[in-house]
Amino acid sequence: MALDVETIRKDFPLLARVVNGRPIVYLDSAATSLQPRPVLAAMEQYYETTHANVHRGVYATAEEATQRYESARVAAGRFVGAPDPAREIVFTKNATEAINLVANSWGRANLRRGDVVLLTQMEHHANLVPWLMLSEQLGLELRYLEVDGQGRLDVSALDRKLDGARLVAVSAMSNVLGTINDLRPIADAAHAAGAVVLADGAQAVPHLPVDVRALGVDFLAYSAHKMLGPTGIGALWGRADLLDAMPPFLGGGGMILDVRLDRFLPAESPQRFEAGTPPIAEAVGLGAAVRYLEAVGMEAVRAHERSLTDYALGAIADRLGDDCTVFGPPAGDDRGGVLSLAFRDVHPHDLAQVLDQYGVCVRPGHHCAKPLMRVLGVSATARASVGLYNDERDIDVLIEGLAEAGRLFG
Amino acid sequence: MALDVETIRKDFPLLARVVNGRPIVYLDSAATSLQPRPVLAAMEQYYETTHANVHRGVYATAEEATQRYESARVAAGRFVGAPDPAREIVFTKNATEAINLVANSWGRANLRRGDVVLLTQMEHHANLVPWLMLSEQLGLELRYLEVDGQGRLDVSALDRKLDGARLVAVSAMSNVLGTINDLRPIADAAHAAGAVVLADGAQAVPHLPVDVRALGVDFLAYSAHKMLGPTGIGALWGRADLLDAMPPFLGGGGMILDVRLDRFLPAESPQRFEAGTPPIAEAVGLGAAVRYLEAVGMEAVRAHERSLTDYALGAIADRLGDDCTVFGPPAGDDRGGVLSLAFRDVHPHDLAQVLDQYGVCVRPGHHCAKPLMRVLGVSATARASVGLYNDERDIDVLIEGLAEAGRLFG
Amino acid sequence: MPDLEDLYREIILDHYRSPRHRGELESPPAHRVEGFNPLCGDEVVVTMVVDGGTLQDIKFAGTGCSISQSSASLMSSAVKGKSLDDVRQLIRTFKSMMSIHEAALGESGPDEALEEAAPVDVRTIGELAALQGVVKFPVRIKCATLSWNALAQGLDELATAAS
Amino acid sequence: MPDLEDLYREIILDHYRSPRHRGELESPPAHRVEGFNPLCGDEVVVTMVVDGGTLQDIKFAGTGCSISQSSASLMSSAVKGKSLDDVRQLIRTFKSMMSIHEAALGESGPDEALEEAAPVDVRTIGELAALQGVVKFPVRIKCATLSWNALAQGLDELATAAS
Ligand SMILES: Cc1ncc(COP(=O)(O)O)c(C=O)c1O
Ligand SMILES: Cc1ncc(COP(=O)(O)O)c(C=O)c1O
Repeated sequence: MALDVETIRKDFPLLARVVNGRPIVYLDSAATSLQPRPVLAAMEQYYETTHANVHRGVYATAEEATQRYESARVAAGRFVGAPDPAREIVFTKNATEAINLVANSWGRANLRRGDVVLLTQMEHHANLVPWLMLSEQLGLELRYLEVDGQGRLDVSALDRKLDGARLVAVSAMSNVLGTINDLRPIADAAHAAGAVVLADGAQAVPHLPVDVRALGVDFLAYSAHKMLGPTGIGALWGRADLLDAMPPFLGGGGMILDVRLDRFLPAESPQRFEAGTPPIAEAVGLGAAVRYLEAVGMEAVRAHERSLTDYALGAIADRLGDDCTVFGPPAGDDRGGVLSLAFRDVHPHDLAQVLDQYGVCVRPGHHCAKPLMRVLGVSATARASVGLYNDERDIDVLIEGLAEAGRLFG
Repeated sequence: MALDVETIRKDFPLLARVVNGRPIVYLDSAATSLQPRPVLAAMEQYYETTHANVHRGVYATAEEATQRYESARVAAGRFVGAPDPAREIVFTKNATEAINLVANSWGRANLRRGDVVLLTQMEHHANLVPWLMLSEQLGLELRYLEVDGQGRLDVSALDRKLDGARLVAVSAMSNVLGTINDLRPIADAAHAAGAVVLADGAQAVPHLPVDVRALGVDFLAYSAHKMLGPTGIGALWGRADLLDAMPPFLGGGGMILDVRLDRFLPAESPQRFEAGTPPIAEAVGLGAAVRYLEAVGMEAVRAHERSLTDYALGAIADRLGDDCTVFGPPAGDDRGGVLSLAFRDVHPHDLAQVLDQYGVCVRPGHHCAKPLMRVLGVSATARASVGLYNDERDIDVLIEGLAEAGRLFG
Repeated sequence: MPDLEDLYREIILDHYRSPRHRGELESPPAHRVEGFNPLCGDEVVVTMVVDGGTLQDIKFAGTGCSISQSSASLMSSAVKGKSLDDVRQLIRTFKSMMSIHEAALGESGPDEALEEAAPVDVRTIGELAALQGVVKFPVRIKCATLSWNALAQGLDELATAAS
Repeated sequence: MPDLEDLYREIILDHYRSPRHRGELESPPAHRVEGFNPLCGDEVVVTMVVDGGTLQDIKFAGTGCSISQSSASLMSSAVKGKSLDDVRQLIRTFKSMMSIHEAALGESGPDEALEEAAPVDVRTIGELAALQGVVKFPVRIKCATLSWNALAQGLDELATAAS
């Protein structure tokens, strides 16, 4: 079931934009995706007909708003194969907050001085800094799986590194290398060693079929804005028994059973972790994004993006030869559509600036993965990343712009 | 400069809604406000033409998105009289997170076992639970200013209670009683006693002219969704020198200068406190809400809501007499448009259910202020609260519905 | 939109105005359970005496709306003196009548949800059938189930203590 | 939309391809400052020797784009051998040229911002004028100011240490 990219492109209003006299070529989906009309329409319709605060009103719109919010929770869980979505999905402001929630709530309750947390060299800062902060407070030992010369995780030392580990936190797909990590064996080994596993799904959930049971992980964090949804909302999926045993994270309205001047009683999960007015319209938008992706089919999304990645890797090698290096694994099953480029010694900032003249949106920088940059021996890359709305013409314009940058800085 | 409520009502699409065969009568603005078309249009236009992740792109839309996000920060600060908005406004997911940020970051860095935090009996759970949680961890002494028989803060014991206080956290306006607290003398006394002052502005900022310099506070928390803006975003204003000295709260992308596998260097404030992809479209919406409110004028908003409150207090007394009690101060300068009602011994849930038949949206419950409910000697109230789009007819329908509830449960 | 009369049936208003089994049994010997509805602040206290496999006595106290109060009153009347097996069966039946909507809060609206529900034989539950209309008002379901959850929790606690 | 030629003037490309004063002075005796551009990962190391109220020597190292590298090179050329007063004056002038846009990031667009700016007399800044075009590319301003901020920080640290 192939995906009809021409039809899909019509759903994304931003693709009609003209930049520097050229139609926009959006190749920055790893940073944030575009939003299709049905997602924008769902939110607008929510604000125009239904908006009310959730969970506490008996009037009609309050009840409808609650229902739409809770049904988005179910959709967000179903999308990642959660066994019991209504209980296991916590809405957060983004994937970053979801990971911080685990670090602060599960981490403080379960980790002690000297405990090992196993991370990897390819993690995004979102899955590094919370553990560095927690370690400062608790005195943990952070260990790292290394990245090999092809941009894959080196799991040869896994068992040794798991010795003493209480938690393994690893990305399901790298936002720099495009590497799709094989989490199942890591999770199985971690569980055998008595560790709990958190997957950073910020890149995987938008681009691959993801099933938490198949991955065998205990927590999964992801963001709506990378999967055709709005900004301002992310989700944490957690195994119900783990969530039920975790202390609250943020305090406030909606997360309590009772409050007195000297103590309080927290509510059940997931309410326990949702303090204050939640991102209601954003949940509605996320629900619509899930429905959009489900209608296209995540298998079809992956197949389309994979063939586009294959095309790009081939065309870059053919047309730019040794001038251009693409970091990460070669085309294949474990290669997602993120292309981190080096072009001769032209700095990524300058590459991106030249590409902007062609309407091409790529991102220069460390991509919130400074430790990985050091492993790759660069300070930054220029990253082009694809979404279901990209096609081969987009790749062609990218290559045209790179060649021009070569001439300018030659 | 009076406010033209007929014209304003046309800007709010949700007011066209019909509920149970009746035009909606929205009296729940203290829970969340409705959104005018210009706010929805600004967000939609952002998604359709400009959406990109902020701060890290050089291409045209990334630059525009960053500019729109940062200009919303300036607008959010200007609206509350921040001396240096670009440095002093931290975007959060809601007012609740803003208060949790102060508790976790400023609190952990500055509070020690036995330190006193002074709160009040009328605080929302958002300004209680974070301090209860922090106290569990640090061993603080929480003290409370009491609420007098008219629903005002009893400040007679202020100086005594300030003895040993390092922080005073107090609501600028009660979400239950409508009391507008006179924060200046409290802040002055707190400063004289060496304490820092946090104002919970969730109710005040949407309904009154608020100026942090005039209030004399050090932190101010508020939410966009109560001031005509979207869900999913709130703001913390903080004195620049305090923010600059505070450690990070959540860890992740965007809040660092450098990350290594064993340490990290946080960025400057406000970036230091904004981990992960921020609520970009929501910031754009908040900026549009500020512009809408500035165009109407907060003096005019307050004048309109005050006259509506006066009308409601008078009409309820006239038409329902002793059957109906309204908690909080009498009509006056320190009375905001929040009417917490008791009607004979009909339970607020039942009142709200009957009112729903009239299309009237009021909220029954403890309004996230359980300690205050105990002070008032009730388990719940039915709360009607006004916004700039309400008029006297709305109040008339409310009273009609209350009378009917009286007949049903008589 | 469902009608108010579906919610406020005469039996309900009657139990609300004249609640049966209101009060607190002395505890101990009675077993005491508190329940909260965090959404609205309602609190219920259920005290119960179990002896020889039978729920000998039960009372409820606390504050709440007409639905939570009448449900507690109807519950107490229905379970007092019954065998624990019968009580548990009644709890299950009642909760399934009430969970119709909760379970289906997923993607479908209330009406769809109602159709899908496993039918509850109302002849087995007597006056409790009056609470059926509550499912059309989803936020009120928590009011109706508050005291039932407290009762179920109490029976669980007693069973654990005995084992 | 401004043109790429505004950004990549010949002087800039020249200083990028053949940077002046690149390297690190031995430290100590030289004073050493690191600067980061957190947004893109660029890092600069500025080493400087101050003696008798004069910036006797300066070198820069690190990685960066054409703008940050050429700005560092242009800066080093412009300040080396100057009195500290002159250096500080130049830093102020350069930063005000660059902050034109940053300051106005508020509600107005870049063009408006340019009009409002206090004019910088480009005759006083020599080759540095080549960097003027950067203000039309707001995200690149941080590239241009990276080494200047490090220099300013270094002078402040030396002043504090001396006092
Ligand atoms: C006085 C007060 N403080 C804090 C809050 C919390 O605001 P939010 O739920 O948007 O975080 C509210 C509103 O619920 C409030 O009324
Ligand atoms: C792998 C990975 N993890 C985490 C994040 C953080 O996501 P967010 O910024 O939405 O919190 C990102 C995206 O920036 C990412 O690519």
